Amino acid sequence: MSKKSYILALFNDFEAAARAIAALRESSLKGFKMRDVTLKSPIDHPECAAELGPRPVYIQIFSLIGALLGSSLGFLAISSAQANFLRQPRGGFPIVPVPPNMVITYELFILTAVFFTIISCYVVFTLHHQKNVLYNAAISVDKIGILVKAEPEAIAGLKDIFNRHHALEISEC
Amino acid sequence: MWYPLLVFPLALAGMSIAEPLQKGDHFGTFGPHEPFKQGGPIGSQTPDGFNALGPVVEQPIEFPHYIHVEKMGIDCLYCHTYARRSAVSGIPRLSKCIGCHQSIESVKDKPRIKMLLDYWDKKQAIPWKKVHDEPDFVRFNHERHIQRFIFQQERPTREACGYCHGDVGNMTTARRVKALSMGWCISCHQKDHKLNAVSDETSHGPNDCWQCHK
Amino acid sequence: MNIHNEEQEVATEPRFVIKPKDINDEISWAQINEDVLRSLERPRALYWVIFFASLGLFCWGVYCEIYQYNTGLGVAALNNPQVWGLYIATFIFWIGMSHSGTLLSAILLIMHADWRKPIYRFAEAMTTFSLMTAGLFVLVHLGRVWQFYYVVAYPSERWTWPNFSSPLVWDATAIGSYLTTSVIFLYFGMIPDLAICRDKATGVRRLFYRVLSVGWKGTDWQWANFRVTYLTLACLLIPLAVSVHSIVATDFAVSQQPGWHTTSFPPYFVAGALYSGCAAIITLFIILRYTFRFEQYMTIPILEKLCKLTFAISMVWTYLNMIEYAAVWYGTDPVAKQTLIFRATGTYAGWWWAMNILGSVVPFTLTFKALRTHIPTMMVVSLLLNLGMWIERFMIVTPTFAHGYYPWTWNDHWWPNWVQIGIIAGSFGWFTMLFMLFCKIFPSVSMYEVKEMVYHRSQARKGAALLAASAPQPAKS
Amino acid sequence: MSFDNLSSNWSKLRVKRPQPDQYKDAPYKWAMVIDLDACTGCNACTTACYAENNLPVVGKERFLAGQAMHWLRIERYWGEGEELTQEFPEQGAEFLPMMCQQCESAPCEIVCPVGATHHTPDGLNSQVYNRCIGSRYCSANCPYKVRYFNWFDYPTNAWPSPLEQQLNPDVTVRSKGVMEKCTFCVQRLTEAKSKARTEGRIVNDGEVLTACAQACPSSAIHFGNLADSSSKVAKMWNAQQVELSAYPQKKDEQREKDEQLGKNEEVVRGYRILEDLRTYPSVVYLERIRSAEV
Amino acid sequence: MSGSGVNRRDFLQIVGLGGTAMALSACGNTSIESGVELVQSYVQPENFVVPGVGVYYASTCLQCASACGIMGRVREGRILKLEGNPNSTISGGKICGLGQAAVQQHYSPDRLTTPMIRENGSLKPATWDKAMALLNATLTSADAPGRRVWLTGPTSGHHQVLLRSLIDAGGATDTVVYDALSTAVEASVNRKLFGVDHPVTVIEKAGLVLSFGNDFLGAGESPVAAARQYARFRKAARRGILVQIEPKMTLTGANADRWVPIKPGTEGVFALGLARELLQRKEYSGGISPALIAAVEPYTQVEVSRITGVRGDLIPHLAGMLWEHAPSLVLAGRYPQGHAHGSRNTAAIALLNVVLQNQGKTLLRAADLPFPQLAPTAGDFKSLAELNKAMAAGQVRSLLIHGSNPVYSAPDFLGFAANLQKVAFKAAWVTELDETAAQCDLVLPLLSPLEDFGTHIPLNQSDGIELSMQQPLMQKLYPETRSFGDVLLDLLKKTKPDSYKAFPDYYGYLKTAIINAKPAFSAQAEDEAFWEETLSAGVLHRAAPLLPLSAMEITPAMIEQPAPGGYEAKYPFSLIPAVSASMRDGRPANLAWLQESPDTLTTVVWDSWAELHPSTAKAMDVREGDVLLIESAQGSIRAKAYLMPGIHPGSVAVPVGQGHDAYGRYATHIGVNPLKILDPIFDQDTGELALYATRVAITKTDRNERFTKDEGATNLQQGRKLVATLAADQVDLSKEMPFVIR
Repeated sequence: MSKKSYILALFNDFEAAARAIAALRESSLKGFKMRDVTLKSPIDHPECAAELGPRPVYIQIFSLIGALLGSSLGFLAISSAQANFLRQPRGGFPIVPVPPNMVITYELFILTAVFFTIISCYVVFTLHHQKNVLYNAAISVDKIGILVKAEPEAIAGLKDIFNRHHALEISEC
Repeated sequence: MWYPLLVFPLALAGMSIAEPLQKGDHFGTFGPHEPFKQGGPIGSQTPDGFNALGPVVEQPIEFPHYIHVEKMGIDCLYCHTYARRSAVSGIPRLSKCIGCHQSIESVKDKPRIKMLLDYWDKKQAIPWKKVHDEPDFVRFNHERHIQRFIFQQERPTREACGYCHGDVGNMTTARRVKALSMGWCISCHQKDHKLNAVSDETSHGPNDCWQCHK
Repeated sequence: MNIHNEEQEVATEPRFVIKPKDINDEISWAQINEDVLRSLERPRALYWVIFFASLGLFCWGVYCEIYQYNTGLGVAALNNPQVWGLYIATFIFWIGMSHSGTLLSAILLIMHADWRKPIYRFAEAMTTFSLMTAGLFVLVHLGRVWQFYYVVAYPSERWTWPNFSSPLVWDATAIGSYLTTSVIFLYFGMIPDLAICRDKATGVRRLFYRVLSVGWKGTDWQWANFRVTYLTLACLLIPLAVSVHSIVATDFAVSQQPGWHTTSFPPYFVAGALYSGCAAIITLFIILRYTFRFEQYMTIPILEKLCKLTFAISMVWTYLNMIEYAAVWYGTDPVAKQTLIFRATGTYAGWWWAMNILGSVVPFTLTFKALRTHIPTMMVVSLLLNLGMWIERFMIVTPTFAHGYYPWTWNDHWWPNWVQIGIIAGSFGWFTMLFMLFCKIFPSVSMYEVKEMVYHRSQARKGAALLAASAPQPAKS
Repeated sequence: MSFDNLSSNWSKLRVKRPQPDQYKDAPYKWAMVIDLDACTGCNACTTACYAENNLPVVGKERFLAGQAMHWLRIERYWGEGEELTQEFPEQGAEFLPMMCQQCESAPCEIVCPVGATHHTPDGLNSQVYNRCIGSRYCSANCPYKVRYFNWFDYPTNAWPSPLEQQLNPDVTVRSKGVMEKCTFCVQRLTEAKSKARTEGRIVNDGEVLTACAQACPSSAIHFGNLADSSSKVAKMWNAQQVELSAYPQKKDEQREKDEQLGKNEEVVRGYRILEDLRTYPSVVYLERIRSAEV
Repeated sequence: MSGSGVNRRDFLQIVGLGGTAMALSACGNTSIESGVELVQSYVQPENFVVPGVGVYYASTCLQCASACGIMGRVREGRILKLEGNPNSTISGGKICGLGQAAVQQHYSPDRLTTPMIRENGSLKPATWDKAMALLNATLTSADAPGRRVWLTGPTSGHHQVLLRSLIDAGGATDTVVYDALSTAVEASVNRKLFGVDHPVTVIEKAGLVLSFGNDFLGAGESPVAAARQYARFRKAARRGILVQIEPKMTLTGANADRWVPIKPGTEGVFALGLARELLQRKEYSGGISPALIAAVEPYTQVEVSRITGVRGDLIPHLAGMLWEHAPSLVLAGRYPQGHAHGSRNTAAIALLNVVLQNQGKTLLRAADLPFPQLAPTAGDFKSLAELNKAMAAGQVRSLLIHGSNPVYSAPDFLGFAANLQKVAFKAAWVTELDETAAQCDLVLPLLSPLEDFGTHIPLNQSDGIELSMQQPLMQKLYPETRSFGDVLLDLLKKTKPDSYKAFPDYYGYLKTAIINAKPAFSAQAEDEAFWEETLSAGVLHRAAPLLPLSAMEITPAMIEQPAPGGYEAKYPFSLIPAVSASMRDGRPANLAWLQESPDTLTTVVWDSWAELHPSTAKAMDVREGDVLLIESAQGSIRAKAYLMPGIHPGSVAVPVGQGHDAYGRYATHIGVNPLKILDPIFDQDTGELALYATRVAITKTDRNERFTKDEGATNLQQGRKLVATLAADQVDLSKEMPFVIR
């Protein structure tokens, strides 16, 4: 498979971007898949992103795992620390008081959940991170960008579509 | 303030680390009843995993334990006689050294013996320095340990004393070769020890803080 | 595809119903970036003056602490039975402050109350810093602070563990988790803004921001995950925040002392925390609005909403306060009753009444629109409310020690001395210092969220217009 | 492995203290009886405590600041109720020697974050100085306020030479920042216990006394082993019908009933202070007696 | 150094300071100092000496005159703690706070370590040789004019013997025994009424003790012995009843079943009123002369209650109880003695014992000592006053002071300090520099009581004949300090070489003396063995039954009471210098433990105070802590007001013992000394100083200071059951576990 090239078009508002995306979907242009179209926006805009197709998110599964781990193992660890004969003798015997352990477990359950969440999210970010591809600082200000990964021969066609939808600026590499 | 993290993973780690220690044989790599070889000559490390070899302590007289113990085969308790009667083992009183040495003509002119007799003439106690020093909030009772391990379990004296003091019999002036740290004490207190030589009944050392802390 | 359908859909989308004009939706996104980033530029002289003032205050606190550390806690006029003094009181105060950020950010986020958007960032910062300050007090009040790690549960050579049944250990765990989580929450919410800074900044700062904004490009993937993660964190943070202050409350409620041994303490503390937190936000809101000229974003309507919220919470607090008194007064424990009477009539009576008035009466000023919208008044009121909350903590700790179970050790004339006060002043210096640094390094207003807000507002306006246009005309008769 | 321990002894680990006859099989349970009728308030016990336990003399300023370190204090009250309305205290003063009550369920124990204070097998409420981090939570939660904190570094300034030579080597000298309290002279107990152990017996009654009990000229303080039913203290506890792990005491309920019925039965004098907090103290006080004839 | 001493003294060496270093470095993070600390090691200890195990040595407590036997716990050669000596019939294994604190006197940081000689105005360290030379110079020059006086505190035992023989040998002209708080009045009254100075009072045998201000539990002559008796008295099958009548509540009063405040000085009147009531019954009036009966006639209930301010109906009530609870015991204490009519006051009280026929039952006579020369000599004030006169007249050439501090304790009107300057040569033997020593030309450092040998005879021989041994509990701390006995012996060797050269040192002398005393205790053991036994036992004891006591003829003159009142209005209050168990006459004021142990009734520490009755305070608008100016005709003192319900409204009490200007770091500049402003009022019959007769005026200054006291914000139990009180008829003590109280 030959080397893909990228094209990034900037639009003024979400309406324009949306139209452009629609046009891309309907166009019979060969050499790129809808999956390779990425929307870059300064704010979150689910409606517009939905045009590109499903964007599944798995973060919460990890949160759940973290929560379960924290609550179960936390309690066990603490209790066994207390139960172990030399750790916390009270009147010569160790004691495992349940309510205090529940309290600490509760904290651990949230903490681990948080850690798992944030770590998983970081992992996702790195997975989706495209190195040294087209980016425009204007995106972080007020412009909406559409990035397409396509066969080099499709570029011309794409550029044409974007221009038709009043793209402010088009850059490629 | 990040330590809540530690609780859970480290607790697990702790269990796994601690458990072997617990089972670990603190009579050294040899069985309890084999001749006790721990400590070894000065400079060697402790084989019990605590790696806590004490500093070399300059004593007023460089007392040669190996002569008295290895060569002469004198029992520890012959000189350190207070150990069986008191919390502190103390140091043999000067008159004890003299008791033998004034009658041993052969070594009278050895420099160390000269120093010894010197102190005796001056009726002055020898300022021995402490080698096995515990923190000052710790109460260690020699008497109990001697009673249990030498008189009840009938272990050889050198072995019993050696648990904590290493094989002083192979040293000149004594040197600390065991950690003598709390974990180290506990690791032994946790184990079941026979009540006496014959019975199979066992009991472990006290686990009450106030037994050792004062 | 036709625009019309989409707009119909947009117009009926529930998030786009018309909101009171709490922000100017004409303002352009570029303008927002510009305004906010201006706050990161080279500070004015006044900034340095205040900064070094607070730094000096902090150093004085450090000096007092060193003196106390070397000589022993006795120099802080602590004694038996007054073993805690102001340290613990102020500790609770700072913990309380920390609850505001979470409240505004997490709870309002879940409730889609998007007026939070211009103000939650500095609130979260406040959370983090006041938690760090509270942490200091735990250390300051320890007799052998160099041994504090004994509280940490780690498998030590000594085979010892902390006492898990002690509320202090719960505290340690809870506050630790809370600090960690709130730092994460603050940072994570900032990532898109950090990307903006990265794009604007140059040189070292650019590198700094690049590292922090983990390759944020604003792609739809990122946004999707970001949205979910942020929501999850918020959901986790709320119960945590509540648990933290309830646990701080158990420090007292679990103990047996008269005036502490009450089941209503945890909710009471949480309410008090949110209360003082909101008050503190109002204060900082006003300060930032002026220093960084954020009038555009920190608008009067938002301040009003804030005030209403504060008033609501103040009433909750008042209610719980009354509950506590009632529980003691009509309860069966004569000793607790004695202590309550001592609070109201004894040596500290003045403070007790001050607390009740500041906490329960002063907030009524928030009910008058005229006052609510009058910024100087609000400044004063918010400060008064915080003072009241501090006195509340003082009144929880001190009188119980002064009139405990054992009459022989009653000690009516206890008063802190310069060491304690110095350290407390230092803590305020420390907090101010951190906060000022934050404002200069990170955008104290969330740009992307304000953009969203503006966008939604304008969309709503358009949608409303369309709806009006497409509404069927009444038939002529 | 600890987890096995947890699973195998779960029920044992969940016992609630104090149990009714917790010390039935235990060799020791140290306890005290203080006869307020015999106590003359002469301060011999307090001084003995200073001498035995290396208590620092804090001096005038610190005493004024409420930082005194007396583990054992003698309180003086001027009676209650109608006596207070009299012009003169006609029945004399009321003295109360107050020291750590060694509670069976001690408020201080559960709250110590590092477990520096815990319950020993012989029912003492221990304080391990070098584990203490000085959070002072125990003192805050002690209803009797008998825990004393080292507000200053006394080892360096409380014993100008050669006074330090008097210090008891069996007792740690507490440095700044640690909590301390009456230990029932645990150093003496430990010594006696070791001795007895070596001789294969338990400590005899009267073989070991706390410093205060030993000094008390009018024998108001009695100390001994409650677990040994033949000991003086055990007998006194029985005679006073005080049950270690009971609240309310049966006899008190009886006494209340009698009072309601207006009966003036003969009563026993034993009571424990602030018993209604269910701290189950190990110290029984015997009520003061005053002749009704004069 | 005699032979058998060696081992022990060798043992008593301080071996290594491991212990101390240990104690001090304790409880830091960890203090493992291998090779730093020394280990304890001995040269040649006795067999029973085991390092780390405390050894107990018997000795005698010298903190007060009661000569309690004590045991010292010694470890590593250091004395750690004092306990009572079970062999002693006085202490019976118990000990008081004052006794405990003896250790602190021994280790006091302000001990005098070398002889001091005054050179051009100030005391300079010197050698013993120079010091002894000086002494000999004065003692041997018998021909020169002027008295050469020994001024000592109450003494007994062999010190006294040596001192006497020194005087016989012309080493000095006479001795003066001074006691600031003497009970000489009581002694003289007893002599007159019963023929003995110190009849033995058996509290435990009495059914009811009626005490007129006798603080036997607190600052009495033998508090520990008394407290032990008191315990038995309370625990008797029929619980003894204690009634205390006094102007200011003492520790004993605080323990009374009934405490009765009375106008200072009128105790005698009340006693006579009671006597009158009793004499109504023929069982009592039997042996009493009609003259006496006539003499008590005027003291009717009304009259008595008018004079004393005590409710009249108390008298018949008390009389009835005395009848029911016979045998009773009536005690006269310091308060009745301390007035111009002190003797008669006391006699009137003693009369009650006669009326109640207590002698032979609760009032007895101790067996005679086999060795009268050792018998204790009680001090008094009169002899000091005379000495003072002589000094003022310049008749005293040299003054040798031991165990007495008149410059502190003598009232200002004597001008003792000034007169002291008129004495050519003044020497003092002290362990710690005090006010008197500071004015002397020669100050000699003594061994502390815990380093010295000695013998002591208790004043109160309630249970057989007892001689209490004092022996060193540890090696002496300072090489330059010496035993008083050794000094006396050296002086004697100079004056009477032939009869004393046999003894190497005081130790040797004592040993011989004790061994000679063997027959008196009918001991069979070998000399050495006997000596060692005596040392280890700590006491020599011989059972000897108490002898009956016969009352002499009592004349009305003995008990005649003065007309009440007649005070000038300028000084409305009577001053009560309160003697406390721990501070006594101020000698223990340098002991930190005692300074910090709260005065039990006020819980005040490290200070003096002025006790006022709340009603008085209310009238004067005085609150606690207001600084009062207390003025007598002789001078004034300032003290904080303490509102004390247990005091007669007409009087103000200030504790004795504080207010030192030169007595070590713990005693100086604390509080005030009420003795200084006493009026020159003396008991008419004995010439003793009247301690409680001084009248003062009180003015409130505008200063108010907080009290340094243990008591909290409240005095009350606030509804908690802290101290509960039962009526005696509600309990049956016999049902309680019966145990023997030693």
